[in-house]
Formats: sequence, C-alpha cells, structure tokens
Amino acid sequence: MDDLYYILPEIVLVVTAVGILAADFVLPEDSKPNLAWPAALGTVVALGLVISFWGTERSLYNGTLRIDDYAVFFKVMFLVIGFFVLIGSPAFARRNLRHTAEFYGLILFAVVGAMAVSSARELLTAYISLELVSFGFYALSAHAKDERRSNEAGAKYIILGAFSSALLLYGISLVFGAAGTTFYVDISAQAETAAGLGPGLLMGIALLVAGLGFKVAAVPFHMWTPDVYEGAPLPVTAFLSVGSKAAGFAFLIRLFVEGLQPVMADWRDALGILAILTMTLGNLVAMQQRNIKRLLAYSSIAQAGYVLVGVPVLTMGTAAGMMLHLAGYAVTNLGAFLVVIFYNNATGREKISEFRGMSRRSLPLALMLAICLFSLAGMPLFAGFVTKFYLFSAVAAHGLWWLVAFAIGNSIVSVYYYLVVVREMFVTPSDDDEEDRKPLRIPVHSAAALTALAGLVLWIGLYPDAIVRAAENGSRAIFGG
Amino acid sequence: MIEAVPLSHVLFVGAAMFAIGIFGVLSRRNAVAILLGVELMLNAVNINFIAFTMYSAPSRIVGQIIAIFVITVAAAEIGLGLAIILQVFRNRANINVDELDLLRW
Amino acid sequence: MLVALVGLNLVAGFSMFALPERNRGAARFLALAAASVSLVLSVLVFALYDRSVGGFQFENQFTWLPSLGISFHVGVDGISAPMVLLTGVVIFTGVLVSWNIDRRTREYFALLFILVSGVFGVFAAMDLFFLFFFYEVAVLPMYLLIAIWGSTRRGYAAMKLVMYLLAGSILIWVGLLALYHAMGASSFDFVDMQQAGFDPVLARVVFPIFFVGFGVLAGLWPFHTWSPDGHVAAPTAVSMLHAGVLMKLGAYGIIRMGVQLLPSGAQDWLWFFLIIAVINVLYGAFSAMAQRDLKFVIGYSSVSHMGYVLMGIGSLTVIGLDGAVLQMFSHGIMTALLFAMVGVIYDRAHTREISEFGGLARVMPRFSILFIIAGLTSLGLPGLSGFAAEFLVFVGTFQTSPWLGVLGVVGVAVTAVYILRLIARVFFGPLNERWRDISDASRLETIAGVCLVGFLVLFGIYPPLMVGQIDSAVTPLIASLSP
Amino acid sequence: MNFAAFLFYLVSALALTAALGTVLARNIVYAALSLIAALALVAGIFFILHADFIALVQLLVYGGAVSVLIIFGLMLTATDRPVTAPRDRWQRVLALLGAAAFLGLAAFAAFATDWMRGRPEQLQRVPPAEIANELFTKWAIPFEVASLVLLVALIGAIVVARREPQ
Amino acid sequence: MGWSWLIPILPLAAFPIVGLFGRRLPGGGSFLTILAVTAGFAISVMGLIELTTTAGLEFNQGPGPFVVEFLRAGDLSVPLSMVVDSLSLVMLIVVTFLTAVIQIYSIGYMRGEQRLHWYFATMSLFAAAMLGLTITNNLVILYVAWELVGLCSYLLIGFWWERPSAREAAKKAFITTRIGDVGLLIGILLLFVNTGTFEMDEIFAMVNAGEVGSGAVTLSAILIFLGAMGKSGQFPLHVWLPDAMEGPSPVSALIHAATMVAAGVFLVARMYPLFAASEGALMVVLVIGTITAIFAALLALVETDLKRVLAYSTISQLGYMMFALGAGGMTAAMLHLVTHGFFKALLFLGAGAVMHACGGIIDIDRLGGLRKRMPITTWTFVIGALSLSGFPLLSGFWSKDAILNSAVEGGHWLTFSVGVITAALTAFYMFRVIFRVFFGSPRSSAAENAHAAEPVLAVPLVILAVFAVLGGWVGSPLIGDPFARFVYFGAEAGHAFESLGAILLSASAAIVGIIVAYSVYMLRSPSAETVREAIPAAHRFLARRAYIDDLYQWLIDHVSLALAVLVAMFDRKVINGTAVDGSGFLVIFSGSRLRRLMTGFLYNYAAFMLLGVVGLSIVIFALAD
Repeated sequence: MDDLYYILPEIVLVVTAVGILAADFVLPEDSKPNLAWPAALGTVVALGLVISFWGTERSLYNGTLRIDDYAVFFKVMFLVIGFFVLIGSPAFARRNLRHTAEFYGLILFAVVGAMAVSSARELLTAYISLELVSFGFYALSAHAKDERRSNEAGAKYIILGAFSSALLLYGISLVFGAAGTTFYVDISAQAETAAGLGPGLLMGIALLVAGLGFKVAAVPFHMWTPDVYEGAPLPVTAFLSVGSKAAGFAFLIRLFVEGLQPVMADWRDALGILAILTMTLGNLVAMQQRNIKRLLAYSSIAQAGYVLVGVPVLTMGTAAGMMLHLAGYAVTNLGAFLVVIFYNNATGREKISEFRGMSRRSLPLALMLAICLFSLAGMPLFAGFVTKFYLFSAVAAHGLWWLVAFAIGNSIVSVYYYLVVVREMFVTPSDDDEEDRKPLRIPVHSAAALTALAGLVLWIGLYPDAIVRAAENGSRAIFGG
Repeated sequence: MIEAVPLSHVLFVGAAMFAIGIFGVLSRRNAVAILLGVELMLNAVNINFIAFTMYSAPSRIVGQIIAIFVITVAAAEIGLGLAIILQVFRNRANINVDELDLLRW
Repeated sequence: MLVALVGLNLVAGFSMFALPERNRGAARFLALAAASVSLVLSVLVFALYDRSVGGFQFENQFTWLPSLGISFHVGVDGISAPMVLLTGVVIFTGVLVSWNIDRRTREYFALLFILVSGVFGVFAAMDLFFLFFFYEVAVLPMYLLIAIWGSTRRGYAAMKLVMYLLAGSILIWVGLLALYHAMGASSFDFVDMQQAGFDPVLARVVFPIFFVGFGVLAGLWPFHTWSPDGHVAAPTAVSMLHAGVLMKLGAYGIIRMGVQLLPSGAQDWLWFFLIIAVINVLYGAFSAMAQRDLKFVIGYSSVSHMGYVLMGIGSLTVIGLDGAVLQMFSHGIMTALLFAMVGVIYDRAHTREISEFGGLARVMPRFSILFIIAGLTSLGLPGLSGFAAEFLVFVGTFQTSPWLGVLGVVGVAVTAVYILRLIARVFFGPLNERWRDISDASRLETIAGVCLVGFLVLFGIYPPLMVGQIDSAVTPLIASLSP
Repeated sequence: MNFAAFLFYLVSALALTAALGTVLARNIVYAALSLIAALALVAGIFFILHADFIALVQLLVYGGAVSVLIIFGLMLTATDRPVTAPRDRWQRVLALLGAAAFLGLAAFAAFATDWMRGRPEQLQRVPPAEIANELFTKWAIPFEVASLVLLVALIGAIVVARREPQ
Repeated sequence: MGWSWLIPILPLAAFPIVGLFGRRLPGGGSFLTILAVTAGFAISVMGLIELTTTAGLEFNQGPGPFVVEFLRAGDLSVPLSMVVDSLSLVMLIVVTFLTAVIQIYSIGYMRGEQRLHWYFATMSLFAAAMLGLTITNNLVILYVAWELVGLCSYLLIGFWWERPSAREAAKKAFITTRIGDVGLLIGILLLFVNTGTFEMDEIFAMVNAGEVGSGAVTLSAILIFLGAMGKSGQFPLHVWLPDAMEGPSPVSALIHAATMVAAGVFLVARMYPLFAASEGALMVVLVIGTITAIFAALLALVETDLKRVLAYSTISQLGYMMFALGAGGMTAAMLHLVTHGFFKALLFLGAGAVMHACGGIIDIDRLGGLRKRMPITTWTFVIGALSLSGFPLLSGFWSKDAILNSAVEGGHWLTFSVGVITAALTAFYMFRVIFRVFFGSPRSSAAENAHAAEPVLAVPLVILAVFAVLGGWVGSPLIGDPFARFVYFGAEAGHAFESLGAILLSASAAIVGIIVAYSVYMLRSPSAETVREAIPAAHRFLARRAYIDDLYQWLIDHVSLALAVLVAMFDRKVINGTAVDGSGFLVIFSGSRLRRLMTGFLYNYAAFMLLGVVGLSIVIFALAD
C-alpha cells in the first residue's frame, strides 16, 4: 500500500473534516467557530507531509494520480490557501454564519479536491476532483443562507457550474472518443501518431477550455465570478478567488502539457485571444467597480488573463511562469482578502469608498492592503512584479510579442483601479464622525496571518530564487525533462 | 444489427439532446426548469460516452464507468441545486432567474 | 558604498513606520540623518571615482535569480556618478525644505525615502532587471506623495503621472525583454549585454522603444503632459525630486540602455530624435511663456530644458553627450532650487499666481537672490553650470546638425524672455502691499538653497570637475559607434 | 435497416421529442414529467447500445431518485404569483440561435471526424461484474472522490435547505 | 606681460567679497573695487610701456603661471588663454581708467543708497567681465564675459528695481541683447565646426590660410556682428539703450556709454581678420553702421530726456565706429572708441551731476539756466559736447576725422555724406541740450535751487574733460598719429589730412550745427515750436522713435506671446485634453459599457458562455490546419 502513503495528506484532511463534522454534534454553539483551529492544524500536518514528497516522482493508482514536483507545488499552494482561509474565518463566521463546523469541513473537502486535481493525470479523476472543489464552493457560497445575496450567488454559481461542467463533460467525451482513452499520456501518444484527430478532438479541446475557463474565470466564461464573489461570504470569496482558479489551472496546465501538446499548433492562437479578452475585459470593468469584492473579482479575472498568456506557448519556462504567477497571486489575493475580511468584521463595510481614511484607523492594515494591491498591479518589491516578469519574459522568448505587449499594457491599466483603492485608504480624508476615527484593533492571530502573507509577498518580490526553482522543478516534472 | 447505425448518428442524437438542453438552460426563467435543461445536457454526454465506448474505444468498460460518474454528479448537482433554489425561494418567494439581480455589473 | 546608498534609504523609508505616529520630530530627525548620510556617501562616490581609470567602479555583485541570469549588481561609471551626486544633493535639500510638513510626517518621509532608494538604485544598477525594478520603485511612491500632500488637482495629476510613467515602463520592459532574448536569455547584466552586440535591425526596432519609454519620464514631447501637471500638484520636495532627479532617470535610461546598448540603433534614429528634442526645447519654452502659475512655468521649463539633454544625446558626439549629462546634473540642481523656492513662497502666500506678486525682492531678499540665481542658470548664464552644459550640447549638436543647433540656441533666447518676465513680475517693481509682512526664507530653507546654489556655481565656474568624469564614460561610448 | 436500428431511431426520436417537451412545456410540472420520459428513453438508447448496466443505473437513479427530488422541488417552490414578463425579450431567440450553432458545430464534429479508424464495429455487452471489478480497482480514486462529492453535496444541501430555528 | 592675468581677476575677486560682506565694510566696500580696478589700470599701463618698447603683437597662452581650462570635453578644450596686444591694451587702459574714475564719482553720487555694496559689487563684476572680454583669446571665454557684462548691465539698469520703468528697462536690455547674443553664439559655434577650435589666433591663422570656406566665414562674421549689434545698440537692436538710462548715471556713463556698448565695436575689431576676409560681412557692418549713425542722431533731435539724448548720441557714435570698421578703418574706429569713451563718460557724469543737483529731474524742458549755479559742470559738459561734435582740435575731431577719412578711402561716398550730415546733427542736438539746460532761465524750482557739484563729483568731471580735450591727440596727424602706428590691421593706416576737404567739411558741419542750435534755442528764430509745426509728421515719427519700439511691443504682444499662448493652449487642449485625457476617458468609457454585459441575468451569462464555446470552436477550426 505504498500508494496510499502518497495520498496520506488528503486522507489527513478528510479525517480532520469528518472529525470536525462529528465535533459539531457535541460542541456548544458558541465554541464551534473555534473549530477552525483544528482544521488549520490538519492543513499544517498535511502540509508537512506534502513537503516531504518534494522530489518524488511516482505514478499512483494505475496512473490516475501522480505525485511529482508539479503536484507538490500546487498541493502546497492549496494547503497554504486553505490554512489562511481557515485562520481568517472564525471571527467572520461567528458574526455572520450558522453551521460553522460544516463550513470548515467544506473548506477542507474543497482543498482535498484541489489537491487531487493537481495530481490527476487522467480526465475522469481530474474532472471528478474538480467537481469536489466546485461542490464545496457551491455549498460555501450559499452558506450565509439568510442573506439574499448569498442565496443568489449560490444559485447562480451552481446552475452555471452545472452548465459548465456539462460543457466540460461533452468535451471530455469528444476527447475520449477521438483518443479512445482518458489518460493524458495516451491521449498525447494518440495525438502524435494519428496526426491530428480531426474536428472531434478540436471541438473537444474547445469545450475543455470552456469548462476550465469557467473555473479560472476566463472571459467569456467569467460571468459568474463577480456576482458570486460579491454574494458569497467573505472568507469563501477569498478562498474561491484563489482556490478555484488555481485548481482550474492545475488541471489545465497538466492536461495541456502532458496530453495536448502534440496538437498545440491548433489551439495556441485561440487561447491567446482568450487571454487577451480575459485580461482586457477584467481590467476595463474593474475600473468601474464600487465594491471591493467585485473589484477584486474583476481583478482576478484579469489575473487569469495574465496566467493564460502562458498557455499559447507551453514550454517549461512558461509553465513555470504560470505556476509562479499563480502562487504569487494566491498569497497576494489572500492577503488582500484577509484585510478586507478583517475590515468588514470590524466595520461591516465593503464599498471602496468606505475604505476612506483607513490608514488613519490602522496603518498596518492599510499598508498590508496596499502591498497586496501593488503586488497585484505588478509593482516591484512585491511578488506580482517578479512573477509577471518571469512569465511574460518566458512568453516573449517565443516571439509572442503581441501577447506580451497586451499583457503589459493591461497591467498598466490595472494600476489605475488598484490605486483608486489605495487613494481611498491613504488620501481621501475620512468623514468626521466618531466611528471613522476609532482605531482598529487587530487580534493577534489576524496580525500574525497578515504578517505572514505580507512576508510571503515581499519574499517572492525580493528574493524569489527558491520559489522560482520550485516552480521550475514542477514544470520540469510535467514536461518529463 | 445495431451496427447498421453508424456511430455518427448516435453522436448526433447526443448532440441534439445537448443542444436541446442548452436551449432549455438559455430560454427558461424558472431555476428548476434550467436545472432540467442541465440534466438533459448531462444525459446527452452520457449518450456520447456510451456510444464511443461501445463503438470505437479500445475498452468497452471505461465509457460506462464514466457514465456512472456522470450520473452520480448529475444527481448530486440536482440535489444541492434544488436545496439552494429552495433557500432562494424561501427568502424571495420566487425563483425566476431574471429577478435574481441583486448582483450584477 | 552603493549598496549602502540604496539600502540605507530603503531601510530609512520602512523604518519610518516603526516610529511613533505623533512624534514628528523623530521622523524628521531620522530623515535628516538618512539624507545627510546619503549626501556624504554620494559626494564620496563622486569624489572617489577614479576618472583616469574610467569604467564601472564601486562594484558589488550578489546572485539573485541565477536561472534567469539576474544578479544584484551595482556600480557607477562617469555618467551615473554625477547622477548619484545629484540625487544625494536633492534629497538632502529636499528634506530640509520638507521640515514643516506637519501632516502625516512619518508617512511622508517614508515614501520619500523609498522613492529615493529607487532612484539611487536606478543609477547604481548594472543589472538591467534591477534598473527596471528600481525605476518602478521610484515611480510608485510618487503617486501617494502627490495625491496626499499635493495641491492643485492632485488626484488627477498623480494618477496621470503614474499611468504615464508606467506606460513608458511597458515599452522599456518590452525592449528589455527583446534584447534579453536576442542574446540568448542568458543575462540581464549590463556589461554582458553591451558585449553581446545586437543585430542592427533589432537595434533599429528596439532603440525607439527605449527612447520613447524612457523619454516619457524625461518629458519627451508629446508625452510630456504629465510633467507640468505633476509638478504643479506635487509638494515641494517631491517636485524637487521629481523634476530634479526623476526626469533624469529617463534621460539616463536613454543613454544607458538606448545609446550604450544599441549604438547602431541610435545612429539610425539620430535625426528623428534630434528634431523631437528641438521641438521639446522650443515647445516647452513657448508654453512656459504663456503660463500664469509659477510652478507651471517651471514645469514647462523643465520640458524645455530636458530638450537640451535629449539634444545632447541625439547629437551622438562626445561633447554633446558630455553636455547632456552635465545638463542633467545642472538642470536637476537648478530645478530643485526653483521648486524649493516656489515652495517657500507658496507656504507663505498660498498662491502661485505670478500676477499676484511684485517687488518681493524688498521683503524677501534671501529668497529672491536664490530664486534669481536659479532663474539665471535656467537662461544659460555663464558662470553657472547651466551654461557649460548647454554650450557643450550646442557644440555637439552643431557638429551633427548645425541647423537644429541654431534652433536650440534660439530656445535659449526664448527662455531668457520668460524667465526675465517672471523675475521682473515677481521680484521687482513696487511691492504688492499684501505681502508687506511676509517673512523671508527660513534658515533651513536658506541652507538648502545655498547648498544648491553652491553646486550650480561650483560646476559653473569650473565645469571640468564634472565633465572630466563624464568624459571618461562618454569617450569610449562614442568610440564604439560605427563611423 | 434492421430492427435494432429502427428501434434506435424510433427511441432516439422519442427521446428528443420528450427533451423538447422538457424545454418547451409552459407548465413546469409537464416539463418535469417529460424530462422523466426523456431520461427513461435515453435508458432505452443505452440498452439498444448494449450498455444494459448503465441503462439500469439510469432508470434507478433518475427514474427513482432524481424525479422524486425534482417533483418535491417543484412542489416546494410552487408560487401563485402572477407570471411576470421576462426581463430580456431576446432571451429565447438567443437561446435558439445558440443551441442551433452548437448543434451545427457538434454535428460537424460528429460527422467529419473519423472516429473509428479501422476498429472493429462489433458492439458487445459487458457483464456488470467486469464493470464493477474495474470500477473498484482501476478507478478506485475517482470512485472515492465521487463519494466525497456526494458527501459534500449532502452536507451542503442539509446546511442550505434546513429550516433554522428562529 | 606676466601680470596681465591679474587684470580681470582682481575685480572678479572683489565681487564676492564686496557682494557678501560689503554691507559691513565702510563705503559699501567701494575702496576694494576701486583698488582692484586701479591695480588693473597700473598693470595695463605697465603693459603698454612694455609693449611699446619691445614692439610686436604678443599672444600669451594661459593665465600667468598656471594653465587652467574652463572646459574640456572630448576634443574640445577651452583654456583661459589671453592675448595682450595693442588692441586689447588700448581697451584695457580705457576700461580700467574709466571704471576707476567713475567708481570714484559713484562714491559721491550713490552716497546713502541702501544697496550700495551691491552696486559696487556689480560694478566690480562688470569690470572683471569687461576686462576678461578684452583680454581673452578664446571665443568661449569671450562669450562668457560677454554674457556677464550683459548680466551686470541688467542688474545695474534695474538697480532701482522698485521702479516699474527700471524693471522693464532692465528686462528689455537683457532680452534685446540676448537676441544678438544668439547670433554671436551661433557664429562662434559655426566657427568651431569649421575650424575645430575656439582659440582666436588659431582661427585667424586658418582663415588667413584660406582653410575655411568663404561662405562659412561670411556667415559666421555676420552672426558675430549680430552679437555686436545687440551690445552696441546698432539699428534695429538699439531700442534698449535709451531705456537703459533708468540706471544710475555713473552706470550709464560707464556701461552704456563708454565701455560695454563699445564692446561690440571691440569685438568686430578683435575679429577683424575674420571680417576682413569677407567683403560681404564688411558691407553689412558698413550699412548697419551708417543707418545707425544717422537714425539715432535724428531721434536725438526730439528727445527731451537729457540722458536719453546722450544715449541716442552714443548709438549714433557707435554707428560711426561701425561704419568705420565696415569701411576698413579699424584704427579710426578704435580711436573713436577711446575718445568717445572719454567725452561720453564726461557727458553722462555731467548729466548725473545735473540730476544730482536738481533732485533727479532730467527733462530738459524743466531745467535751464544751470550755468550760473553749476559752472564746472556746465563748462566740462560744453567741452564734452564740443568734443563729441568734432570741434576742431578736440579729441572727437581727430577720431571723427579719421573715421570719415576711412569712408573716403573706402570710396563709400554715401556713407561719407551721411557721416557729415550726422556730424551736423550731432552738434545741433548737443547744443540744443546745452542751451536748454545750462543757458536761459530755470524752468522749475528744482533747477532754480540746484547746487554746485561737490568735489568727489567734480574732480572726475575735470579729469575727463582734460582727456576729452587732449585724448584724441594720440591719433593726431599733427604729432605723427602714434595711435595708428600702434593699433592697426594689416598695413599701418594712412592719415586724415590726405583728404583735407573732407575734414573741413565735417568741421564746418559741426560748426553749422552749433550755429543752428544757437539760432533756434537761444535766438528763437525760428523757434523749435515753429519747426515742429512745420513738419508735424516728421516730428511725430521721430518722437515715437520711428515706431520701432511700438513694432517690437506689437511683435511681443501679438506674435511672440500669442504664439506662446497658442502653444500652451495646444498643449492643454489638444495634447493633454484630447490625446491624453481622451484616451483615458476612452478606457473608462469602454469599461462602463462593457460592464453592462454582466446583466445579472443567469441565462445571459449562460448565453455568453455558449457564445464563447461556439467562438472558440470556430476559431480553433479556422486556425487548425
């Protein structure tokens, strides 16, 4: 049962989740929000296990799964994400949610699903794991059941999610029909020998892109994103914005690298166009937003566009770049959301204009958000700069200048709306009521979480060697180099 | 026997059902009705899987297994979907999706 | 030493946040200390640079991202050493004139020093990735500095400035990547890239990208409009740094990455850019003439003066480039002085309308003398550093294209017109009674002004002090041009 | 055309008709009923294609569980509010165009692709035991994950739909 | 001449000392500046003695014991090299002498001024720059000094900057001369481009050797002359000089009469090898000089401001010098420069004494009858005027004679006749002033109560009067014209008496001018009013300064400023408003439209997804091979 050892982290999480669900029956109501701590502990344990797999390359369970540096990279990412989401949740959950034990359990299950996605080397496994992630998110989005916005978000999300998974499945069926198999390696082999499997495979790819585009919020499959981000409970939005996207990309990158590379010439331009549409629309519409959650939603769409830039030229470099950018984006966005969550907990606010004068109330909080926003904008000192630089330069290396030019141009435009938030926090004077001048007190654990994330953002921004190496190893693993 | 029906015809049936499902999703206002459309689409997918695995795939089993999973997912989807829609109904007394517009732009 | 310069300011910037919020004195003291050390270090860098040896000196290198060929590599040559000095001087004086910032003092200084570390970084970086990196570091704090502590239309100006400069940086980035990949994606190091020797066709394509990309920051026409608005809106010290140092980053980038890496590209585009430079000179000067706000006048005059820098670069001669770099220094000091002085008057009068002043020389003699000296430098008066710089630029331009040189010289006359009009209106004539009780420049402001004037006079009376150093870098550069 | 083929076309036509009924019926209850019919007819197709086991699963899961669920759902969300005009008048046209475009593309893919590539066109029944065997060995991981999916859906449905004590 | 480098350096050193600490020094530090310039005078005289005893031109590289470069860049080198030859020595002596005298005069004249130290500091800087300009061998240094004298002129004209008129005059002076300087700078640069050096001796050598194209020579000579025109107030750049009289009178005497404005003449003389190589350039100089001479004299006829009359007179005399240069009479021009320096300084100081005595009144219509109260001033002024008019045997006679002679020799008869007419006009307007100011009866209480000049004012007047009488004799053929044997270009100049008729003509013209003035202003037959009414158009034309100032004002207001406003508007509206803000608006606007896609309706969202699928498929189908 050696294979089992390598899925031990997932098992740990499942066990933790079940344990928490069980604890729900015995614990008194007001201590339930604290279940986040054992849940977080579970992610830490799993994280330790996952890291110990670094450098391993091994096929598991008849090749449906594979543990390699690529998988480890993403698993670490998901666990970190899960950890911070859990850490950031209790205060919010206490205020706004019922059934907090289930809430944490669902988060853990979603993390399990995402981890499985990153290992999966086969369409069915990957699909069903992705569904696990999605179902977690469906339930989480609608979790604030008394809130009409949360209901609406959940309804829209699950219906569109079902629609998209139908599209994805139709695509899988076509790929399966054309290649006769769902294993990436075999698909690749088929595609190589039977030069071009005709319209069937191509349409299958289009549908796969559509289905995965939904998860990563690529235009025009992004429409759910802003609504769900806005409607879902804040910690869920935080989780969603990085988890769903990263899971989708974990699926997409491995699939395209291991399975569809031989027919790359057929889909590269289409994906380039997709990337441009995604970032352009994301940025343009983000400028119009008044709600911080919606702003971050459109920003996340734009970020998906940046990552997609790497897909049309799938090489070791661009794949590493995409992974890197995702990782940077994940910590950054989480940081931003943690601040928003905290601010919302303290004040109940989420409009951008309500962030005015925040720097007067808590400079560290405002600085943290500013750091994250600058990082999202791709400013130096912060993660976003390095990861974008790496990614875009890798793409440029293959002569896709038009794509890079669009991407860089877009990142400039994006600065505008990030700056608008920064302006509200630092520049615009706060209204002169008592409430606005009260300093915010940050609980120790929130402060620790924020500091850790800020540290990560700065670490990637200032000395990214280790993480770049990790991403490169991960990328090498799927390219089999 | 059944081999007289070419694979493409079976696939066309699947495609047609999928398209009908799409039409359902796109044209309906009632959230439950939309879910019905999704169910049609998932069934169409299953037709594809069964057709492929029976006609052309190296393995006669894989497609069937996938179909089982699809059915599972479809059931789960309808279950959770209906639960959420029910909650929407409780809070708004109405499940027309074009009145779900608190969130937009 | 260079690492210390960059690091010190960065640390100073961030450690501002550690200070107690209410204690303005501590922030000021820390700022002054950091600025003083910066000044001393930058003077040392300038003075200890061995011009007989030339090349890059004070080098330090640390690996950073070996897989991409990026290392933290710093060093200065004859072009960057004067710029380091300039930065040191301007930040020192900038801190002095910022002494009376009462609102959010520590944040102000924090951002100021982060900005300055970026500027030092650009001038010291020998790795082009880091050059770009620091370039952006220098641009960003600008937004907050203007938006929070600024004046007229600050939100608009700050946003426009940042968007503009970032747009310029796109081009730089694209150009940089093109070169990086053209040489086999092995290194971002300046020396390696210089030795790589790029294909003339590539050079022809990339050079204008760099030129425009950096040109945006240098106030290149028609991408200059951020500059007057930005200057007007910015608080005093930021205007000083901005016009004094930041615009030089652009010109520096053109020399470093444009001319030095792509000499053949520069040669191909020489005519076009000389013409643009001349337009810059005349357009800026005429625009300045029509302005009513003191800061707008100076803002447009910066556009005009940066035109001389671009002219000098565009001439592609040793003399012209010497002049361009000297002009960068000279204009930096001069415009810092002008903005410092406008800050002085704005602090007291709360207006900058030229027509509202008159006869200030009577009540504010120190202020007036400092301002007038700066103005005279601006119009190219011999004995002040602006003359030597502009003269060299003209000589260089004449060697390349006498006709454009003539137009450039005409620009000097136009400059004289608006500067003299301004001086006459503001300082001379009968005293406007409104300002009867206005106080003269404070001691700190005077020290700052005198310090700046000292440099103007020092390098004006004896320019070889600086030109020799510039020469040590420029001569091999021009020698590398194909005939 | 032999009988099996005839049966296939007949059942398919009926299934598609039922599907159309699902999406076109004004009354949502009729729509649900015709969906159940369509699902049953699809099970028929599976049967004709020699996938007996799947046909059975289809009937059980859909005919049994899902239809009941849907009916319950309809009953719980029944409303006596007057019908309002749709907010987007182009909705149906758009839907028709979209569906038609997709059908065109999918049909093109179906007909233009050489799916068979010389494989034997011999449809065979597979004993359920073989399916089960492979499901629990080769596909153990997806199976386990699917169980988690169901668990999550279950928890989610309970959490969301449960009536809260006020 | 080992010490000559000290000549400009001493006053230069005095400048910062007096400027910074003068407030605390007795007399505003005037003793320091006077000492510095007097030392320069002494050194110059020593140089003169040395040079006359050894003979020959001397080029002296580097300032004394050390070689200093002002600039060095690439192959460009600007050493502080000097040339001490007869030409520069003459100029040095004139400048140091006049500066010393006038500074002494200033002690009295400026007494009680608040910014006295500033006055002397600037004067000292002026002296340094003027002397540097004179002594340098390098065109760049020349330009530097040239600009610095301009600066000093600006500062001193605007010395009483509280007065709007002084402020405007200073600005006008700087800008107008700047226009000429642009030409000068371009000319210098052009020379550098063609010769590769800024050293004058090297340039001349190359020009003489014919190594520079004639077109370049002509062009650069004309451009350099443009600089000289600006500085020397040549038509049409003369407008600033009359206004420059807003400065203190000693400033007018020194800078705007004797030295700085003569720098243009000196420049042309200095660059004479260049000009001589180009017929065209000489022609331009001749024509401009001729026009200026008569034009300024005409304007002087109707001017009522005493100092402005003198200013026009200066312009006119500078025109004489210029056309002498244009006609080939470099010696004559320099001689006239020297003599003009003396008598014009005298006249200005006299005018200053009048102002001083009459409480600042300078309008000749409000003075009168000062002869009795200020005898020394009156008679020294008369001597100056006579000398200026070219009254026989006085300084001006010799130099003017030499100039007219050079016109004759050059065969420029038109210029000659203009010169003669101008001489008559000069005599007329000078004596118009004298009769109006010193004779007749006082026309204001200030004039009635005028007091005699105090010694510190009077002594310089007397000294200068002596020179105004005798100074010109250095160029007198009666004693063998030593000046011409000392300062000359090419061959030694010939002498005036060779065309005796011309001399008699000019001398009688001067006398006629005086007689007519006497007739008009003393005998009132015909009276000035009658004449004025007889030719109103001409009078108005002259009184409006031939509309040239108006033209410039119009050009500034309606062309230059309008252009500036236009450019600024273009910048704001088109470049910033449309291009920059417009594109920003476009981005925002497209965002505001695009967001409407996210209608919030679920089926719209699904429709978009489907659209994406269809689009993607089509694109992939289309792009796949």
